[in-house]
Amino acid sequence: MTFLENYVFYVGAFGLVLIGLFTILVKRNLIKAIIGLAILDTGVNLFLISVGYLARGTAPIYTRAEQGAQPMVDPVPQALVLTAIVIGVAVLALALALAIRLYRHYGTLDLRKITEQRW
Amino acid sequence: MILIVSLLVLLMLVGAVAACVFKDLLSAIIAAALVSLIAAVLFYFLQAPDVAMAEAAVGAALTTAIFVVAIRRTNRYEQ
Amino acid sequence: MVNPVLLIVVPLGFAFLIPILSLLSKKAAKYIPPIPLCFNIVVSLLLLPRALENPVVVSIGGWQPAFSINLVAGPVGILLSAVVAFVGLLVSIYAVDYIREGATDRYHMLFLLLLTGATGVVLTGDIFNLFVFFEILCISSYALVAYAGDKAGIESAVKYLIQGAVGSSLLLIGIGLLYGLFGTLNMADIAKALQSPSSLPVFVPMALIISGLGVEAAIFPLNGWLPDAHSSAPSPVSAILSGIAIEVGLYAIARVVFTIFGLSIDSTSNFLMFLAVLGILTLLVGEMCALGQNNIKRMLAYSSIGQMGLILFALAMASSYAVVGGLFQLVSHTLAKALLFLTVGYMTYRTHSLDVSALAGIGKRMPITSLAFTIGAFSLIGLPPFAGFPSKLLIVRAALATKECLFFVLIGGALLGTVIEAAYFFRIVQVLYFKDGNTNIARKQVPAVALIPIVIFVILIVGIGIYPKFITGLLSSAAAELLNRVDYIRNVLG
Amino acid sequence: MRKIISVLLLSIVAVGIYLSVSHIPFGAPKTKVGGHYVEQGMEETGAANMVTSVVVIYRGFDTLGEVTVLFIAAVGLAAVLGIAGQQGFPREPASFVLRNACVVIFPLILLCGTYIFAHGHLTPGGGFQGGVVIASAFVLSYLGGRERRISKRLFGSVESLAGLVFVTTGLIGLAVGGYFLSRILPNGRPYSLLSAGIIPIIYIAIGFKVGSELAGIIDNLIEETK
Repeated sequence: MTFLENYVFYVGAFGLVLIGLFTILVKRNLIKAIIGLAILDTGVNLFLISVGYLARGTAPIYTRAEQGAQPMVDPVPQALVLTAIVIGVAVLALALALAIRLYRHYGTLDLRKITEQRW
Repeated sequence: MILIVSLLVLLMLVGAVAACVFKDLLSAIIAAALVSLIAAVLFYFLQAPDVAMAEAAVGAALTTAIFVVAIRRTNRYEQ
Repeated sequence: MVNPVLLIVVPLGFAFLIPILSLLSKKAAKYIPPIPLCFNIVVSLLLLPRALENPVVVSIGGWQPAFSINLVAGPVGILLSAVVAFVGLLVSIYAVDYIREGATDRYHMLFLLLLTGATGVVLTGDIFNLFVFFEILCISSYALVAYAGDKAGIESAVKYLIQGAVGSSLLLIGIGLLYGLFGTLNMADIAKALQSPSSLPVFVPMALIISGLGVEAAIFPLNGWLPDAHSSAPSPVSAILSGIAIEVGLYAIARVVFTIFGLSIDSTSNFLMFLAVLGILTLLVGEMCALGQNNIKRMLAYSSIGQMGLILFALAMASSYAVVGGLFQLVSHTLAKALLFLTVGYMTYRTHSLDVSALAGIGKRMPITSLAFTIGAFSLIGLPPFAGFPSKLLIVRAALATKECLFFVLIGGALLGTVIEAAYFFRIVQVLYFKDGNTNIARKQVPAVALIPIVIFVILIVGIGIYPKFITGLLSSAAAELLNRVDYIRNVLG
Repeated sequence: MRKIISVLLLSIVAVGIYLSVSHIPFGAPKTKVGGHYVEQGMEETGAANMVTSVVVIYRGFDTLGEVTVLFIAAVGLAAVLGIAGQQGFPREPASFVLRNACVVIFPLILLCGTYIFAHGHLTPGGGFQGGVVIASAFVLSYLGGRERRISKRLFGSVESLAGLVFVTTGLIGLAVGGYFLSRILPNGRPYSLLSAGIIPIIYIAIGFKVGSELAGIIDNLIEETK
């Protein structure tokens, strides 16, 4: 049980990271690879937030009511993740635009069939 | 509490695997949206309401919308 | 009251201004980028005397360094930001005439933002801020590669984007691990808290960060995107990508390795040895592939990979002598490769083909451009009166001075690479001058706006080659700053 | 073959990460900077939401960079898709019910988005979240009134002006306080709407910028869906 308590968020986060990376490495369809990218981003964000968590902490927002002796979780990773989410959606939008354009040129999204450029 | 979280994490990972294996891209996108949505709930459990809000709005809604637009302009099925 | 933050913020402001200005006039956009870049050169020169004495450290928002983002404008930062602004200025002047198709204002915005990102990476003293500026640099390069919208451009942009995005995610995981271990994001603060770089929990984030940055810096197994992207982008973009973007990636690796993790050749040489071997491997792979190419831009792109390997090798030797050589090579490669891409841009524009054989006889038709190309190529090979000679000489001497068997072997590999480089560049020069080709190419020079930057690059390459002391002073203080971790921590944290 | 290599590679990554992560105990207090922000942040910035004060004040430069990334994506997307920047062509209208429902809901969602970014320093939420909500209102308006298009000129101008407001605020801080983005306005009374110095200004700028950029991105993607 303690293992679960200590690691469940890390397992979730890195599970997503690994599944995302696997999708990007193995799938040959471009949209699939971009979905993998989205999953990878989510995993990284979940990891960053888990790093900042404090056991029995509260959200880092002061309210008029007295806080009591409760500590607050670290606000820095949350700020970083807000930045990372927006960067992620920016990359995703650009990637999908490229996919649409690629489809217009080649009529397929299968990366194996798109081999104009070679080593 | 910990059991609920573990269950959610499990569901999220299943969703991610589903997003990886589905041949129908529309289903894969919905599975990816599910992953984002559960991640938003997990952010809330981790005392990060700001991030939960952003993830729910961006990951679950906006990203899904752009994906759907993109597959509508390309191809729905993975060959 | 000159503040390094102006170097980043002013180009950014101008980039935001372009959409409004282009509502007034469609033509205005192309004259905008040179203005902030000129400004950047002036600011860099004004900051230089202060930076040489002591790095200028400014924080954003006015808190103590560890509690807010800070910029560190030391000799390295100023040197590289000046190089970025200078090369950017010349390329943007060239682009005024070259870029004509499509929505040109978007091209100029992205171009300016790419340079802003590069300047930010060079100046920042905060690891997450480095990630953000790195993303600015990368995302604008993805968009610029695809800018022309042709088949090859889109395809290479897709490859570049996927690999680059995976690299950035790895970088972000590394940053997250570092934050978890040390509770801070300021590079100096992490460096202060980090005692032994070889222990395993620290090694993992280091490996992740280096492989993340290595994608952009085109280190050997991670460089599959580079030849496609650099060869199918429009020529001014190739010049900037080859001349600035990958160098900035390499600088970021050096900063992370030397400053944050404090690797030095005596304590934990294993990893640096590994990087040195990787560098030579990159060099040999790049040069071998370049030799077999018939597409001239692709050949230049592979040659960039080779040069990056050489610089990585020099930096990995980690002696002050070698790092001076590496930085010198970085500067001379930037000048030469930007020059080569700019000249090739107009040559291929005239011949309508990227094939080497199509260039036959161009030497008589476009004498100045061909001469400039030849000078750039000779500089890259490392022939005496040009800038590439003193830099390669420094690297060779530094390798011999280490008295390590491994480095002797590796420098042999580097010399072999140079021989291969000479082989393919001489082949092109021979095609240019001594082959009769298609005579229906108009006997027309490049337009004056494009000729000015080309001539300035030539003057600089020859000038530095004849009188290397012109920049070696600055380079040696830059190398000292890069290697001296204790001073960096003291300067930032006070 | 490809799968086997990938699995091997990923297992190496997984083991490495496990070794490092096991030194980062979950839920233990471990941060240096974060603690300082939590203790001093309220006094120093006047914002009740610490995430906001970190995003806008302590790490405001990151935020400027992030807004720039989104700007690049919007510009790059238009460049990649080769969109000329004129008004799009009209398309077939949606059904009566959908159309009128959207007309009613559209301003409400805009209001909600505005609330979120105006109260960013007091409650969860802020410029990005509010901006995304505003953008989602435009997604809805595409569903409802398909013939309606946003004016690209107007949105482009809003985007640039919001970016310029951010940069100018920072530069005024540099001129007055000696640091980029230094606090040029008083912190004010805690927990009130007009407090926390420059945070509301910057968050409003970010809200408009993110909203117009994301709406522009969606507009460009939907264009010519024939």
